[in-house]
Amino acid sequence: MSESVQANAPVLAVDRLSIALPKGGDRPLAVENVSFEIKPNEVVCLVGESGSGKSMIAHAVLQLLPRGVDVVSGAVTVAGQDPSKLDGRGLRNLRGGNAAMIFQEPLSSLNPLKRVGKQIEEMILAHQRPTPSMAEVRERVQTLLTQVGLPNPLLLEKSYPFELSGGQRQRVMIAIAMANRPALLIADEPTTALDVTTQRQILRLIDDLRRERGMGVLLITHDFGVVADVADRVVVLRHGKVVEQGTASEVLRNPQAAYTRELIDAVPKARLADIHDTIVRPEPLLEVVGLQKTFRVKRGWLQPPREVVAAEGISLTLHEGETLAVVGESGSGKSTLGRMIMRLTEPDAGAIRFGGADLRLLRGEALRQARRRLQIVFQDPFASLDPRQKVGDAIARGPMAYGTSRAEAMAQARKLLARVGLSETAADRYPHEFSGGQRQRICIARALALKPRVLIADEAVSALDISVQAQVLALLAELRQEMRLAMIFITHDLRIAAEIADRVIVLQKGRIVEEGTTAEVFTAPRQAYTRDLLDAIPGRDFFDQPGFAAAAGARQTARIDSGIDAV
Amino acid sequence: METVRAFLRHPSGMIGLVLLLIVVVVAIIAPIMFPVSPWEMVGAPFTPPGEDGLWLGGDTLGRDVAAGVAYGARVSLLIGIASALAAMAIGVVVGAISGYFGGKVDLVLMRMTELFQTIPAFVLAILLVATFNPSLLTIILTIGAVSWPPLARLTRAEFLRLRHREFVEAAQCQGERTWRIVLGHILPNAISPILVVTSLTVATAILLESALSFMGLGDPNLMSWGFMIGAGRTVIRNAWWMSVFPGLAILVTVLAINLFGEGLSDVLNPRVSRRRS
Amino acid sequence: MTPLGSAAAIGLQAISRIAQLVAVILVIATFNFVLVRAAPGDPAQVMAGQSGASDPKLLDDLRKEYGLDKPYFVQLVSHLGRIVRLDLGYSYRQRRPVVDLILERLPATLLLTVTAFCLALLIGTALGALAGLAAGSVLDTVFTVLSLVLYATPVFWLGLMLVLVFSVTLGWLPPFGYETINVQLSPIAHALDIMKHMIMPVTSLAAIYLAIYARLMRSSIIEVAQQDFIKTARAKGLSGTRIVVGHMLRNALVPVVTVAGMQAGALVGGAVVIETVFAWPGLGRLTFEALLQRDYPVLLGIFLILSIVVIVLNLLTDLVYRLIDPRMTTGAA
Amino acid sequence: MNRREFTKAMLACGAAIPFGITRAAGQTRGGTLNTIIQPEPPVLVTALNQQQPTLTLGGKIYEGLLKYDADLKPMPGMAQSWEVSPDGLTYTFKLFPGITFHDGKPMTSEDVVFSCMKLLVETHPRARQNFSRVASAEAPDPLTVVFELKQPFAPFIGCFDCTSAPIVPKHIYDGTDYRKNPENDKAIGTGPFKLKEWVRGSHVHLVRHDGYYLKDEPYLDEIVYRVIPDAASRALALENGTVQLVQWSDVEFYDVQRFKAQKNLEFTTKGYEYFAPHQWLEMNNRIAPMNDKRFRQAVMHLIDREAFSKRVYFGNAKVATGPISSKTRFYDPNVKRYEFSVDKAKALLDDMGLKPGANGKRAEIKYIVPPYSESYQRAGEFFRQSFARVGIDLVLVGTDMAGWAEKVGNWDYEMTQNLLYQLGDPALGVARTYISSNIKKGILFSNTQGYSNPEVDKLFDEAAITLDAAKRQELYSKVQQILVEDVPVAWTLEIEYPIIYDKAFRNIVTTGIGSHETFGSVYKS
Repeated sequence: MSESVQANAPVLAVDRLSIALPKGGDRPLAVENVSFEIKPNEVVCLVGESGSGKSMIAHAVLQLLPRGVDVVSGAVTVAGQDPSKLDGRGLRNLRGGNAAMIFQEPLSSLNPLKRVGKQIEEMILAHQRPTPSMAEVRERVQTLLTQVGLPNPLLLEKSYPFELSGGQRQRVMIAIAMANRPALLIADEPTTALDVTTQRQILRLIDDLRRERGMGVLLITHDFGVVADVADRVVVLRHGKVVEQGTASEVLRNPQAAYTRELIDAVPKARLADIHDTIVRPEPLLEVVGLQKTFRVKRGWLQPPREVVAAEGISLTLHEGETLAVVGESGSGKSTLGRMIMRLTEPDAGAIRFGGADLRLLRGEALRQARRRLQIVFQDPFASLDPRQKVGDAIARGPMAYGTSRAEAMAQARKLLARVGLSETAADRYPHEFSGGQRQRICIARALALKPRVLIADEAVSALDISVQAQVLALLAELRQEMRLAMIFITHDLRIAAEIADRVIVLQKGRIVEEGTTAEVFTAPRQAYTRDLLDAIPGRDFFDQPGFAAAAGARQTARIDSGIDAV
Repeated sequence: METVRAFLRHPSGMIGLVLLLIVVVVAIIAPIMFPVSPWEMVGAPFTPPGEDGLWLGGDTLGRDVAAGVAYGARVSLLIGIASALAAMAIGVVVGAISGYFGGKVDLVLMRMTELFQTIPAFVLAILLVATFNPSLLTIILTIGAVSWPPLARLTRAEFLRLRHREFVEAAQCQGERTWRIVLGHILPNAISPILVVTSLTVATAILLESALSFMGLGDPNLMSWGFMIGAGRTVIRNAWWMSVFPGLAILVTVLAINLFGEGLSDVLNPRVSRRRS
Repeated sequence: MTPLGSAAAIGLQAISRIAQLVAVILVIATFNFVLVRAAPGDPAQVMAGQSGASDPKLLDDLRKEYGLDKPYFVQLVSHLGRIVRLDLGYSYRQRRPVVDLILERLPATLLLTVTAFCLALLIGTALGALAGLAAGSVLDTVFTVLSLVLYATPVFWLGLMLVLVFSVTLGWLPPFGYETINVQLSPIAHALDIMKHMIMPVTSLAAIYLAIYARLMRSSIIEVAQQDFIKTARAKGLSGTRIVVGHMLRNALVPVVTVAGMQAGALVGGAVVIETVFAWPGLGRLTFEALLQRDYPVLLGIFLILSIVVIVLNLLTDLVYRLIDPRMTTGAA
Repeated sequence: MNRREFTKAMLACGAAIPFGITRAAGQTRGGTLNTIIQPEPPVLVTALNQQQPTLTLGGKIYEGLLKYDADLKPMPGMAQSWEVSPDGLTYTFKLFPGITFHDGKPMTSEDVVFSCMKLLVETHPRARQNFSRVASAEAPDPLTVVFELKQPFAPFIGCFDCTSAPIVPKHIYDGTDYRKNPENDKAIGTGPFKLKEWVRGSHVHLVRHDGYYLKDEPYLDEIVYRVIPDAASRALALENGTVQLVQWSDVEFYDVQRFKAQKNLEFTTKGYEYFAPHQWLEMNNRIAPMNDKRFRQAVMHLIDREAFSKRVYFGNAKVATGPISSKTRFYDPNVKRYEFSVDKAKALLDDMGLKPGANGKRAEIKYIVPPYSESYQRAGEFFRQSFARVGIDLVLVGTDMAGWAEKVGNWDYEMTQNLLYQLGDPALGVARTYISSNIKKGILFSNTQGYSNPEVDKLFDEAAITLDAAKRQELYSKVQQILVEDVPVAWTLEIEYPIIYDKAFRNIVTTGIGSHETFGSVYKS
């Protein structure tokens, strides 16, 4: 147990570690010659974009690599032991004993059919020798649940994972990890699936536990914000290689590697300075009045349906060339709002005035015509394109549906593809041949094909890696400028909102809690809830320091070029 | 092309394909292999296999079992495929409607589907065939009528899955018309699992047909495998070959189709192949 | 949610499901009635045909006796009325109340089907689990091939082959029947005697479902093995057996149970053929005999009963399913 | 032979020692006979249902006044003697004393009168035909029954066996709804055996009726009838001794040879003389081409009936020459013979103008396959091949018993196969198929093919009321010649059902109704 480890010996030492991918992978080595150390009571962040091999390392530490992926050279030492040299029993003692691990998806990481209490007990029983009495075990479970800040532990240990919120589940995972006072905690993207506020709490919790137990923490993340908040030291990975490592402040303040710099820059920042002037016309382009929507989830016979309020009296206006950000946590009804405006979801009440008509009253052909100038870009670029349809067709289909000749539509499609930074030849290829970022560009091109006046971007960049995200954001900014597009930008990421929006609407449980210009909302939030959200922005304290925002404008062009190169 | 190449690399799938081809070929060249009708009494009753030219033996009336097996392939395949298609026709229409429109329509149609699934399929089949008297048509329709529910459910599930996929909604927002969306986007993306299940339905249809004619509810003018086993059952102690060989024929055919179908589903979409089985 | 709460929920659902059940039964009753009445063949005529010669008087008596002269609608109403009173009518062919006929055959069928069902489920899942855990091994391949073959074997043919081998050739097992008639046996000996008669019918009936469940369990196990929470379990340092027993099996069982429920109908169907092959004195054979006699009341009764049996089996598996998977008891997931 | 002699003859019969029964000493009491009942009968009361299985089983429970030997001469049943008045109008029966029903109540002439004149005419179509000829029936004393006929009917003496006129207890049935009488389940008769238990779908268990009126009889303690629907299983049961007796179609014809060879088994085709099952290919005379005599004659030519007997019935049948079975009295072999000849058939068809079409087909005819047993299916297949030789497509139509009964009964068919019992006398079993007066829509086993010939009608009617045997022979010979020329139906075979039993059992077949008999005298050596 952790007592056995001498004061300052590293709890984890990774030495020239290389991990091979199975034949036919996109590269021979997932991880190449990586070395770093974690001292007790130290948080080390492994940062990198998807495919950088960061979680491979984490899995390698506990010998949890998937079949076919193997360590080819180098060594790992956990609390003085080399896991690869341990026999089954030894390895089992190490796992969950000296080194515990938590994962990205708390729901799928917990056994759905076991009460959480049992799942914690199991962890204790598997390791404590001599085996403690059930009474002791139960008491221990209670303390753990309290320590991870879960309310009403007695009831909670009896409940099943699906009955808990995402945050609670992750807390349970942590409780399990903490059960045997590990010397090392490995957290693989522990907050990526969570809302900002929850994310903040979970990070705090991990940090507190670290402090009071002096354990070492290996935190895998893609978010420099997180790094800025919790990391003592940082290891930046790209394509399985360490591009840079050092203390958090060094790396963040003057990154040595260009890649590191790019990543840091890519973190969206409020450009409160230069809000471009909007010519506010008397009559708005789009006007939403008192939208109402309640979802009723049927729960079998005789049981009252569960009601979820997705929109309650939501009103908003949008003027030409203006960008309105709709922010809120999951379940706040922000996406529903976008879908209702598109008439993909039927509102219970309210009006959607656009192009001189109330969309809500339109049906069939009339709706089809009215909706033409109103387009949407969805979150998941993989689900947004018909896998069986050529990219060109996908874009041309819209205009053709409104009578444009095929030839003309295709020509237009090629132009658009070029415009969004893809080659015209892309038109003749199928979606699966493109990366996520490229697909999202295609989706944008498709939306623009109908020359919309309002574009709704529903979490349009959330699924993308941070650098790609930045490129797409920049693209949208430009298009808005040159097409005088009005945009409704739906996002959970306030930093993005801050970067792109003129005005911001904050949603909570289907209600507008705060509305105002980006500047107002970000600098002088009126509502407590808004304040919490802002505080929760990872790395805010760091990134919003003067001197960072300034450079923002200059960076953009550069980024777009690199964006196009990347394609 | 891609999928074809993938399939060629699928071992069990290929075994299935080869076996299936053999059966098909036999079915096609049956009249060349055996010019005389399988009903013709060419030898002495109960001729054991190999004797006077009947290498699979003769039956109670001295008819050539080998010829029967060969011609039986035609009947089994015909009925199997036809009724599977019938089932698909019903299933896809029902499933598509209730999957795309949902709501009350969905409720009603699915209740109906459940009803059809509740009544033991084979017992229902017996009832239907006996009710409308066994003939090629009634048998095909009957088997179709008891086999469609799974297809309806699958189609419905696929439609529900695709109905709110972003690319479908995108198409909607782009002003494409409903029928175009259904035929152009949803169906093409739903069709492969449907085809897979249909191909597997062929197998179950063949089994169902054989069971029916075994129970004496086959078309008396068709030399089908089930009928042969049924005729051989009572004389199993005098002439084991009468029931053994047609049975093997069924086994091989069904096995072939299953292997083929699963190979297909593995290649086309692993998702469904996991759901089924 | 507290255990009490979930129990209540289960209770509530049970009630609602029973309500559905009644509705379904009435629909099926109507459905069966219409279908069977659509059949060609005048029951009175059959009766007469049976008794070796016939004349109009006899036919009329029969039609009156069984209300066949009244319009279908009237017959249907009285039919449904009787169903509600759990009176399934009177068989003029067998000259006995249908309920009696069915009830005296039902046990044999249940004995056959339930035994086959349980065996198939137990052995099937067990083999499937083994195969799944040893995926890719020789054992696995053998199981897979075996299940594929069984899956493609016609039930009745399998039965015949068993008879051919174990009765005709080896003479080990009785080729037909339910028990050795007219021998005085001690209760134990009698039970053994029945078991001996059951071996072949049960085997042939269970085989295909055994195959199905085995394959399902196999793929299910393989799927569960890839789940995150199994990774968690390993990260917890649990031993292999503990992971399998404590985390994999239960999760893997969920899909198997659902399918098992859906298979109930097919199983009952299979019983019809098997009972004919093995002269098993159950409902299956009664169905076929009644059908050839166009014994309407019996047919209607049997189809109703079989449907009820199936629905009940579905209901049971459904409840089992809910017990296994807490997510089902609250409309979650 | 003049009246007096005739009467003597009749009386002689009454006195005659029952034929065939070995009365030699040494019959041992006790023992169980296991046999087969297939299909399972709906009831055991032969008065209510006359299917073969019901008769086989009920024969042990219900008795008639008479029995008939292999030549169908009457012998004592419950009547120890009988007398027919010279004018053939008065029939007087003397019953054995001390006959009791299974419920202990005595059986008297009252029960006989009730059974024949009240119950049977309600429930037993054949009996209704016979007893409708009775003007009055009296029971002057408990042991005497007297029937007065409206007009002479020679075959009347042949109407009293346990299948044609089973005696049921008046005290149970009088004034009740016979068919629904709850006592039907108990099956109370006077026979040597009574019902112990009936496990439906499994077996029927009969045990000795201790109060039986004949000394020492029955010898057996019990008889167990097992329900075995599967033919192969039945054969196996006989082979391995699980059952010691099979009758009718219990074992399929292809198995018979095998059992003939088996040493411990006795094989006979005796015991069916009363029924003489007569089988034919029935053609609906109303529709073309079957309405043309030449077509029907062609059919007689194109079926190779020898081969038919060999392949389908494995030799357990004899080629039929005409409407009357060679086993029935008044059979006349001197009729036109139709040998197997495809050419003759073709010639006849060409002659009637039914020439092959472009595809070589002359006609397409629907043939309804009777669903009773597998051999009917085989037969259909055999016929189809036969017709194919002359370019006629026989399309087999499968159906269930209901469908078959309805279609044939309502004349809604083209061709099918049929089999009728001859019931010991042409007047009882043959005439019904050919006389115009019996063309009754909706009724099975009547003149369903719709053949009508006034001369035939006249001859049959006259023969029925004629008492003198020689005279009757003349009339029937004439009828046979006419019918064989007209071919109303294409007679195929006289089926010879086997009775196979364990040699240990004796007296299994003692009369012309064979396995339907009471079995009182059966014993195990």
